[in-house]
Formats: sequence, C-alpha cells, structure tokens
Amino acid sequence: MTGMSETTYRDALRQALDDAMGADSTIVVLGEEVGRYGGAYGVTKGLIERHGADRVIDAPISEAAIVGAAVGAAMTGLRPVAELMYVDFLGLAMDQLANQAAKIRYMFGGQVGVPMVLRTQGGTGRSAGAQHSQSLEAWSVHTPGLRVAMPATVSDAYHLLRHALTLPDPVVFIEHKALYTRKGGLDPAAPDAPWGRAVVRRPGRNVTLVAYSRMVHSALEAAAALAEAGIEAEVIDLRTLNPLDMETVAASVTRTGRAVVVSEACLTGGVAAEIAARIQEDCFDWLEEPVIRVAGEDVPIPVSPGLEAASIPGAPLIADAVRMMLP
Amino acid sequence: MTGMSETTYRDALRQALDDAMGADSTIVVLGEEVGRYGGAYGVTKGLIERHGADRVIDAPISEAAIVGAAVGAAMTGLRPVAELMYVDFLGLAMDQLANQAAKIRYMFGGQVGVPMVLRTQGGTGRSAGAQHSQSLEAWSVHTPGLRVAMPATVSDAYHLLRHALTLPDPVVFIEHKALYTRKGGLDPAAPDAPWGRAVVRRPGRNVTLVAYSRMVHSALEAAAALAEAGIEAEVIDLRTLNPLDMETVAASVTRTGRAVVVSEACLTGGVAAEIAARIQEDCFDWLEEPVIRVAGEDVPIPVSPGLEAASIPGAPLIADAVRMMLP
Amino acid sequence: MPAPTDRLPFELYRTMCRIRAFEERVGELFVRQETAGSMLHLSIGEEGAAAGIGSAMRAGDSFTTHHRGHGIFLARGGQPDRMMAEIAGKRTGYCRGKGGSMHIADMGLGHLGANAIVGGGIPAVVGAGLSYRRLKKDAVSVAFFGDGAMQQGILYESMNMAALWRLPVLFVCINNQYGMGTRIDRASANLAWDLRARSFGLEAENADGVDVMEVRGAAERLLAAAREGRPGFLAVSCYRFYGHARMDKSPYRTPEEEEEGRARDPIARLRADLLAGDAREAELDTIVEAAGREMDAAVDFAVAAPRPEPGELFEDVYGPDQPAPLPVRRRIETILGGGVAR
Amino acid sequence: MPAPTDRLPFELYRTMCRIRAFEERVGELFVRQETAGSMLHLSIGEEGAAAGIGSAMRAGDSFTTHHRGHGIFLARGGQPDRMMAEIAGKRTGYCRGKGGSMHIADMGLGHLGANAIVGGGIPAVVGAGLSYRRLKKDAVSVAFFGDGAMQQGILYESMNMAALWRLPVLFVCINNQYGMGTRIDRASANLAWDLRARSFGLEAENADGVDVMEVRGAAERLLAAAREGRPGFLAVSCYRFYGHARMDKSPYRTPEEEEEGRARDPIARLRADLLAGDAREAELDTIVEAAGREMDAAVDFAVAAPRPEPGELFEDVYGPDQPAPLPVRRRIETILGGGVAR
Ligand SMILES: Cc1ncc(C[n+]2csc(CCOP(=O)(O)OP(=O)(O)O)c2C)c(N)n1
Ligand SMILES: Cc1ncc(C[n+]2csc(CCOP(=O)(O)OP(=O)(O)O)c2C)c(N)n1
Ligand SMILES: [Mg+2]
Ligand SMILES: [Mg+2]
Repeated sequence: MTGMSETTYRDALRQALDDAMGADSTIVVLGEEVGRYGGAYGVTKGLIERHGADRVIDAPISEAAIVGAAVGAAMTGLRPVAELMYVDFLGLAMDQLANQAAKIRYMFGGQVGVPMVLRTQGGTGRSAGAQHSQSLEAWSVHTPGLRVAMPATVSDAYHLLRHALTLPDPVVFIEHKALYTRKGGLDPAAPDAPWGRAVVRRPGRNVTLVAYSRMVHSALEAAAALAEAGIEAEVIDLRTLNPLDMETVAASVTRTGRAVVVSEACLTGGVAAEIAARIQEDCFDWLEEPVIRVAGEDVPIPVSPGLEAASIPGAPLIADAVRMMLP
Repeated sequence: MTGMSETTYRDALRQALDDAMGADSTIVVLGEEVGRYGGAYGVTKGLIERHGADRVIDAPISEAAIVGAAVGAAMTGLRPVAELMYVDFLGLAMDQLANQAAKIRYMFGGQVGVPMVLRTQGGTGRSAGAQHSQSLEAWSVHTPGLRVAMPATVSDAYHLLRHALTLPDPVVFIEHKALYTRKGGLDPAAPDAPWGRAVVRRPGRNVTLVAYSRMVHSALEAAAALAEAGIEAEVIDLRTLNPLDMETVAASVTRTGRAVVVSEACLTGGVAAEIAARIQEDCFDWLEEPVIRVAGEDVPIPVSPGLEAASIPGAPLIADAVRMMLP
Repeated sequence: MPAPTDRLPFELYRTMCRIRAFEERVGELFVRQETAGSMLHLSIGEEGAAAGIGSAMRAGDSFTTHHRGHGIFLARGGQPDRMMAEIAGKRTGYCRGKGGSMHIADMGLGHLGANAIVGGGIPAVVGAGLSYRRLKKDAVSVAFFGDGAMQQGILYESMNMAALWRLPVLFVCINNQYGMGTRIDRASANLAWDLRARSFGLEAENADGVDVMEVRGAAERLLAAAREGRPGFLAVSCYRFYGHARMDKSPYRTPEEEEEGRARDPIARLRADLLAGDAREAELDTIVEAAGREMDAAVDFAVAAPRPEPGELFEDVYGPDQPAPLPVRRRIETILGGGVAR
Repeated sequence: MPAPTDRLPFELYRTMCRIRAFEERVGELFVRQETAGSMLHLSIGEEGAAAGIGSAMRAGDSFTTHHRGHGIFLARGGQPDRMMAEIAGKRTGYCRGKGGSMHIADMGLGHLGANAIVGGGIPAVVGAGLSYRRLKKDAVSVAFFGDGAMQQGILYESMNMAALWRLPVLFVCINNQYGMGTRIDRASANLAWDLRARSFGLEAENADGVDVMEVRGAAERLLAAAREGRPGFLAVSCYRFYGHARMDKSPYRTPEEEEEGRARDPIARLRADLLAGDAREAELDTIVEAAGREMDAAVDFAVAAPRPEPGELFEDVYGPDQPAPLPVRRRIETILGGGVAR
C-alpha cells in the first residue's frame, strides 16, 4: 500500500503490526485477549486470522510472565510484541521490564539484545479510575536500556511502531486510550520524521509548547485559541521520550524564549520535569521566563467524570499558562 | 534514652524500630530475614528477641505479597513496617505499592488510610551489580499518595523513621547500603528539623548544592574541597523527597544564584530533574547559571568496581561542576 | 449473623433477588450513561456465590473483591442507594464518587475494597488476618476473585503465607468460566484448582454456584476452619450470563453455550426448590417485587445525587491534617507571580 | 552429548570435581578480595544437581540460573578461566566484567543468564520455548532456581504458561534446604512441591541430589518429555554446605545439622560407588588433581586479566549503531559551554 489515506490511530497500529508481521516472520504478538478477542481496544483484531494462533498468542492473566516470556523469546531469535492491556499493570511486570529486559545487554557485556516491543496504552478519558488511567512513562524513561515511544498521530502510530519493530533494544510503546478513534492521514511509505526526532506540529514565534501523546492535540487546541488573540505558539511533538530530541526543542526555545511543557502524567517526578530541566540547561540564556509545566494534578485519577477531566491539563489551562507568561 | 551519643546509621535505625515498637504495640515488622537472621544488613538484629516472632515476622521470598499483606494489615489496625531487602526488588511489588497502598485512601473517598512504612535500601558501593545497586526513589516520588524519606545522617535515620511511624500514609523509607556503618551523633529527643523540612548542612554563599541520602556526604566533601579554593558552597540535605521542601532550597538559591542538584540515581527522569525544574521555576530571576544536575550515568550499574564507582557522581565531579559554573 | 435455619433459604432467595435487581438496574443506568466510567461488570449468574458465602460470614469479618463485586457487597449489607451513587460517580456514594464500581469499599461493613487489578486485592486479606491475630479479633478475612486471577502469581504467594502463618483467611474463586473472552481451559493448564490450593497448604473445596445452599455449606465449613487457623480455598463454579463488561456481547461464545449457562440460574433453582417445599408463589413474588422497588429507589437516589465539588479533587490524597497537593494552576500562578510553589 | 554409558559416571565425577574445585578457589579469591562484588554464592554440595541435569541436556538446549549457578554453567561447558575472570570483574570475563557472578551468561553455550532476582530468570525459558517451537529448533530450555523461588509468584505463572502451551521447558528447583537463613519449612506451607507443579499441569519428579545418577535419570526422562511438549518440574534435594554468601557463617544452623548435611556429599557418594565398582583410587585421584590444576590456572588467568577500560561504562547500554549515553561530565561541560546536551 502506498500513498496517503485517511484512517484511525487504532487501524494504523493494526496495520503496522500486520505489515511488520508480513515482513518479518520472527515477530509474534503475545498478551491477554490479543487473539480471538482482538485486543481490549481492538488493535489486534483480525491478526490471529491472518497470522495464526502460533504468532498471535492469547496469554493467561500473568503480566509478569508475559513480559518475562517476551524477554526470553527476544533473546532466542524472536521479536515479540508483548501487550499490557493497561500501562497501569506495569507494576506487576516492572521487574521483568526494568531488571531483565532493560539490563540484559549491558549485564551480559553486549552478548545479546532484547529486541522486543512492549505495547500498552495509558491515560485518562474513559472514567476508568485510578488503576486504569495513569500515565506511567516516567518509570521507563528513568530506566537506562529502554526506548520509549508515545505516538500522538495516526501517522506516528504506524511509523513509530514499524520502526520500534526494527530496533535492537526493548521499546516501551505507549498508546493513548483516548486516541484510538482519532482519524488522520497515513502514508505507509513516508514517516513524519525519523525515529528519535521531534516534529514541529505548528510553527510559532512567541512561545514553545512541548508535548507528547494526547497532549499534542490539547497543545494544538490551545495554540489555535491563542492565535485568535495574536499569540503564536509553536507546538512540538516529541514522539519518542527515549531518544529525547532536545535539539529540535532547543532550536525552538532559543527563538521563542518561552517554553511550556505539557504532559498528562501527574506533575511531580514526571517526564515534564526532565524536559523542563533540560530546556533550562540548554536554553538558559535565551529564556525570558521560567520553563512552565502544565501537567496532571498530583492526585490519583478519580472515577467521577468531572473530577477526572479536572485532574489532567486541557487546552484552556495550557493557553492560560501561556497568557500568564507573556508580558 | 536522652542526650547525644555516637552511634551508627544501622544502630540508629534499629533503635528507632525498637523504640517505636515499645511505644506503639500495633507496629509489626515484616520481611525476608528480618527476624532470626536480623536483616540482610543487620538493621533488625535482636528485634525478634525483644518483641517476639509475632511482631517481627520472617516472610517467604514473596515481595508482592509482603507489601500487599502490609497494606491489608495497615487498613485493619496495625502499623506494619514491610522490608524490601533491596529497593531493586520494587519492580516485583510496585503494583501493591503504587496501585494499592498509594491510592486506597483516595479511591475509597478518605474512609481509610494505609499507615505503613516500606523500609528498603538502595545505592551503589558494594559492587552488587545492576539488580542490587539502583536508586529507584523516582518511581515513588512520581506516585501521589506516597511519602518518601531518604536519610543521610545517623540522626535522621532515627528521627525520620520514628516520624514515618506516626504518619497516616504509606512512607517509602530508603536507606543507603553504603551508610550503614557510618557514625554520627544521635539525640533521640532532638530531631535535626521537623519532618518535611530540608536542613542546611553547611552554609555558603557562592553556590547551593542540593542533595539527599549518601550524596549529602559527597556534596559536603566537595564543599570542603571548594572551600580550600575560597568557594563557599551551601549544602542542603533534603531528607524527604515527599514532602519536598523547596522553601529552604529557594531561600538558599535566591542568595547564591547558582544551584547544583546531586543525586546518585541515573540522570534522565530522576528526582534531580524534578528538583532542577522546581528551582528554575521558583528562583528564575535569581539564577546566574542554569541549574546543573550531577547525577548517576544513564547506564545500568556494572559489577566491576572501577566501573561501578565511575557510574555515580563523586565529590570531584560535584566540585568540578561548581568550578565550571563560577565565573 | 445467619438467619434461623428454616428462614435461611428465604433470606438467601431475597439476597439473590436483590443482587439481580441491582445489577439489572445498574446495567440500565449504564445504557442511560448515568454511570461513571467505561467499565461495568455485572455479576448476574453469580448470585449463588455472593449470597452463599456472604451469608455465612459474620459481622466483623472483612473481605476484598475483584471488579465484579456488587453482589458480594450487597450480600454483606452494602446499601444499594450509596452503591448506586458511587457507581454513578456521585458525592453521596460510598467513596464520594472517586472509586466507582471497581473501587467501591466500606470499612464499616468490612469491605476492604474492590479492585481493578486482577488479583490486586488478594494479599490484603493476609494482612487483615495478621491484624486479627495480633489484635485478638475473632474475625476472618475473605478474598473474592475470578478464575482469571488463578493465573496471577500473587495469589500463590498469598496462599502460601496464609497457610504458613495459619491465618484466619479464606480465598474464594468465583469461576464464571471466562476471563474476558478467554475460557478457563485456554488460560489454565490444569483446572483442578483445589489441588493447587492444597499444594500450598490450604483446605480446599469446590461448590456448584447454581446451588446456593451447597455454597453456603462449604463456606460455613471453610470459614469455621479459617477461624481456627486453618485457612482455605473455595472454588464456586457458575456462569457469567452476559458479557465481560456491559458493552461486550460475548461473540466468542455460542448461543447454545450461553443458553446452557444461563439455565444454571441459582435464583430459578432456589425458587424451584422452595416451591417444591412449602413456599407459595405469592410469597416469593413479594420478595422479587420488594427487591425491584428497593433498587428503583436506589436508582432514583443515585441519579438525583450531587456530583463531587471540584475542590474534592485534592482531598484525601493524604491523611487528615496533611496539606493537600498544590493545584497545577495555582503553581503556575505562583511561579509567574514570583513566589515559591511548594 | 551424553558420554557412552559406561564412561558416564566418570564424566559426572569429573564434572563434580571440577565444580567443587572451582567453587573452592573462587571462595579463596573472594577472601583475597580479588572478586568483584560483595556477593558470592557457592554451590558446594549441589554438584549432583548441576552435573546430573547439565549432562543430560544437549548442545543447543538453553538455560537460566539463579545466583548460585557456577556449577550449572561449568556442567554445561562454561570455561573456568573466563568465568573466574568475570567473577573478578575483568574485561576478559564472559560479560566483560559488567555482570559478575550473579549475571554471568554465554549465548554460545545457551546460558541465557544468571539472575540476582530470586525467580527473575524463570519466565525467560517460557519465551525460549516459544522461540524453539516457532523456529522449529529441537531444543529444551531449562530454568534452574533455588527453593526460595518456590515462593515467588512468577514461577507459577511460568509453569502454567509452559504447560498450557506445551512448551519444551523444564523447571528445576535446587532445594538446598535454605533461602538465606530461612529453612524451607519456615518459608513454604507445603513442601510437596511436585504436587504444586502437577497442579499447574507439569510432569514432576523428585530426585536426591546426593545421587548424581538418580538426578541424571530423572533429568533424562523429563527432558525427553519436554522435548515432546510435556514440560516438567524436577526438585533436587541437597544441602548448602556453607553459608548463604561467602561471608555468612550460618549461625542459624546447628553444627550437628551441618555435619549431617555435609555428609550428603554427591562427590564422596559417587566416588564410593565407583570404587565399589571397578574404578581405582589412582584413576579418581587423577581426575581430582586435574580439576585442581585447571582451576588454579583459571585463578591465575582471572587475577592477571585486565580490568575494563573506563569508557566501557557507556558501551552496550543500547545495541550496536545506537548512540551511547552522554556522560554526565560531558553534559555539564556542554551546558555550561552554551551548547545543547543531547
Ligand atoms: C492485572 C490485570 N490484568 C488484566 C486486567 C484486565 N482485565 C480486567 S477483568 C479481566 C478478566 C478477569 O477475569 P476473571 O478474573 O475470571 O473475572 P471475571 O471478569 O470473569 O469476573 C481482565 C483480563 C486487569 N484489570 N488487571
Ligand atoms: C526477589 C529477590 N528477593 C530477595 C532476594 C535476596 N536473596 C538473595 S538469595 C536469597 C535466598 C534465595 O534462596 P534460594 O532460592 O533457596 O537459593 P539459594 O541461595 O539457597 O541457592 C534471597 C532472599 C533477591 N535476590 N531477590
Ligand atoms: Mg471469570
Ligand atoms: Mg536454597
């Protein structure tokens, strides 16, 4: 398939898996309900029919062993895609991810890698409660040896996943539950940018908004609102958190002199802190104002819809932060 | 016992547990080898003889269930001290810590708290390898609902633990394996400062070094070396990471105009990022230079002693960073 | 407090009818989009487990449940109106609207909490057992979970601890034959789960969930043993009448299988048994109708109940007297106003 | 590649003597502070398990071990010099000095790695089993772990998966009676671990580790079954002759118990059996002496071996062709020099 077409984030992910499995016979998909059920959010629907139950493997509810089995498979010739139904379940599998997958190449002196992808999804938006709505990318970003990707667009859903499935190292690939039905253009032959490069989603000269995953769209919304008041916000989509492309960010902030980092994860100790710390490291002399973080509240996510929505940043808060920053 | 006496970090911890258990009959200690063996690092030695096997409970090697059992005990009238022998094992118990202990009060609308202490130890210094040498405080700091304490001194080992054992919420209490034999003064009647307040360990006016746990001592060492060259570094010991006392930090940085954050944890996504982000938020107009992080390298910890030592910051790097910062 | 023996079947009938009526209404509430959350798991078909075990427990006993726990909570005295309000995310719900269906709890009734992590609530009962022993409370703590949790490692860690320490604990597996779309035989290599429990040192029984009296009998025996320091495991087989969550139409099951499964109805079975005895239709109809009215009222209560106030977002992250987290907006205002954001 | 049957006991004797000699020397190296790391776990007393099972495995089979795995690695062909160098944290060690005793590995020999997390290496064999099946490799993957891991949930998750998917996998518990200072009966509520394994759908056997031929026989049967898609579990009982780690003097054991335990010596036992057959003392002595010489040479190799270069700290965090992490010092220089620190 070539040329641009319109599809959804969910379908783009499925197509990426499907295309990758067609191209690389060592890829297997492993996780709860990934086969016959087609995935809790429908991403893997149809893959078992196309690639067989040998390659699309329904696993028992054993997150630790699922990730651990993927590690062993990756060490012995397969390229597994393990799925955690919710990133919130990472706490069950974190030993296998952080102590095994991430460290094996290093501990074993480079003898072997663990080329696996841990696909999962996070975030709020479905009133799924404190144990099904988190944004836990920070744990993986703080673990040397892991790569972390968080696509915001349909095109990136496809291309970042395809690229992740060529890397020599474990990739934590975090989708957003509120993006699955989002539509956008996809050209399977043309990625937005190489893996590891951030992309300017909207140019502007007054302030830089740095975001990833769903917050890219909130930032774009805020930028549109700000534009009406004559404020031009540049919006950067990081796409991957490891690698973290500070060059693109610095190129923007040194022009705008102002930076707002936007993340859905709760503020304290989140990835936004890393990005903010780096921006002030890299762009100190250019900054007119402190780097501001617009992030999730430091609370567990409540179920009640109004409270849930208030627990994470939206376009109005982002826009207000920018307004407060400008002279 | 009153008045100041000289003791070790290890003995101070033991005394804190002993005194607290004497004062509060609901306290129980639960973990691997905490009883007859006396703890892998000897902290709980003798407690089983003094308080009985009913209160000092040797558990099977089941980290997830140890933490989970502590959660249940804390909800039903006990105040458990669960021990993880190494903070590196957190990946096995993270679901019980982050999804259960941390969120229960909130999810249940404030009906009940989880007054437990998770005692553990981390850090390098014994060539214990990638799975026994990490500094994983960032995972807990990023989890709303948890408190996090990391004592650097003998006095704080005692007082922070005593205080943790009075709090209504779960506390992750992270000791440092290289500090157990460290000596220092202890007055059980006089804490260095209230819980949640940072302490200036050495005053200075040219630069602020913000550290916690073992890195406080490396920072003090660097400050002493810098003093010989006439550079006065102020050293702040954060003591707790949640609460995080930015007032004390800001009071210093607004005087010195320069800040170096020191942490043993690997740099990217670590707590040093949060502290750096906050310093530039709070002290932007006072900063002469970007906030600098002197942290662990972004690598797993190697076993080979020379490499291990090179993987974390020492006083020379801290001092060099300060020298590079100064005009 | 078990009812006098001759009234017991009627009490169990009433409990099961109340559960069914509750679940039916909460399902409708979902369709009306009046519940909070995308996830709602109904326990229709599983009433025999809830009523049989719930009725055998005593005041002071405690329990945790999985995500499909409304019935168990009702069987232990949960108030339908406050439950329904919680499921609707309302302020007068059990958890002030913060927990919802999957995190409902009530310390007063010993409900240590539902859990959205499969297996997540299991080890808490080990801790509760430690508490009861140390605090000399004559109580048992019961973990309820689904067949899916039989594949979670923490279950076995917990079983071993309970048995090793001879704690007053009971593990109950409500085996509704499926974990989401996966039938038990595609998840579990050996379905003789009582053997697993015994191999970890527990007493173990199986009970047929279609027969609430059989469940009740097994629960009585195992609870008595647990009270004496012989913890146990009870597997109750039943059938999940409807989809995994309210949206799931179970395309992975055949209509024949579903029909057969739904024929294993603990309410219909007990009704038939009661009618075969000296019960009259009218008497049982009265119970059903009363349950319906009660639950209609609960729905009205929940729909009319107020939503949480915005400020409640920051409450109860930490204990009383502890400062609340600083809202992000306030942080930004403080920073850009030149102050220190705590 | 099993040796011809009549030479097999001699081969096993040689393997066990080599393991013992290796462990004795590595212990001395520790005392001389020439090993890297505070933790060194010797497998003296457990040679029967290592040799019995290791010899029954085939080239191409793979395995993971726990933290006490030197013997197993030697039995599978590990080179003592490169092992000793690794344990000493040297650059010519198996893992270039980065892994040490607890993370030694060799992909060439199918050693998928030792592990410092109790139970941490277990699920990898399930994954290896999946690989072998999909890649049509006639190989078995074996997880070796201690009795302490019988209380880690991930073991049961892995057992269930292996059985459910009929993978070529074998789980081996080396039961040396202790996990650190905790005797098995204070850690495990039911010691009939073969029942646990069966309840998860595995074939299961127990073997007495003092009798290497018995271990070998059980391993042969279970490996053959695993190769045919019937995964298994083997518990080998033995005794940890010395402390948990090299520093531990086992104050929690009585001298009588230790004496009795050390009497269960698989090497002495096989020697006696061989001598009762047609072996001569001198022949066996030659084996012992050769093992000693081999291990002395390994010590010399390790002591003389170079340490890693400082720059190696940043190598192998990510795959070849991937940029290495930026050293903190370089970051700071770049920042304060006004550049962008990647
Ligand atoms: C740890 C974890 N893994 C996966 C899920 C997703 N999930 C929710 S319910 C469920 C099926 C559970 O089946 P079972 O335990 O039999 O309970 P049932 O729904 O049948 O009552 C799954 C896989 C989860 N919530 N938690
Ligand atoms: C997950 C985890 N918990 C605890 C430890 C600390 N620890 C190291 S070895 C050990 C005992 C292990 O006993 P066993 O499995 O019987 O192996 P053995 O040492 O007897 O060979 C413990 C508790 C660890 N390394 N990993
Ligand atoms: Mg089920
Ligand atoms: Mg052992």
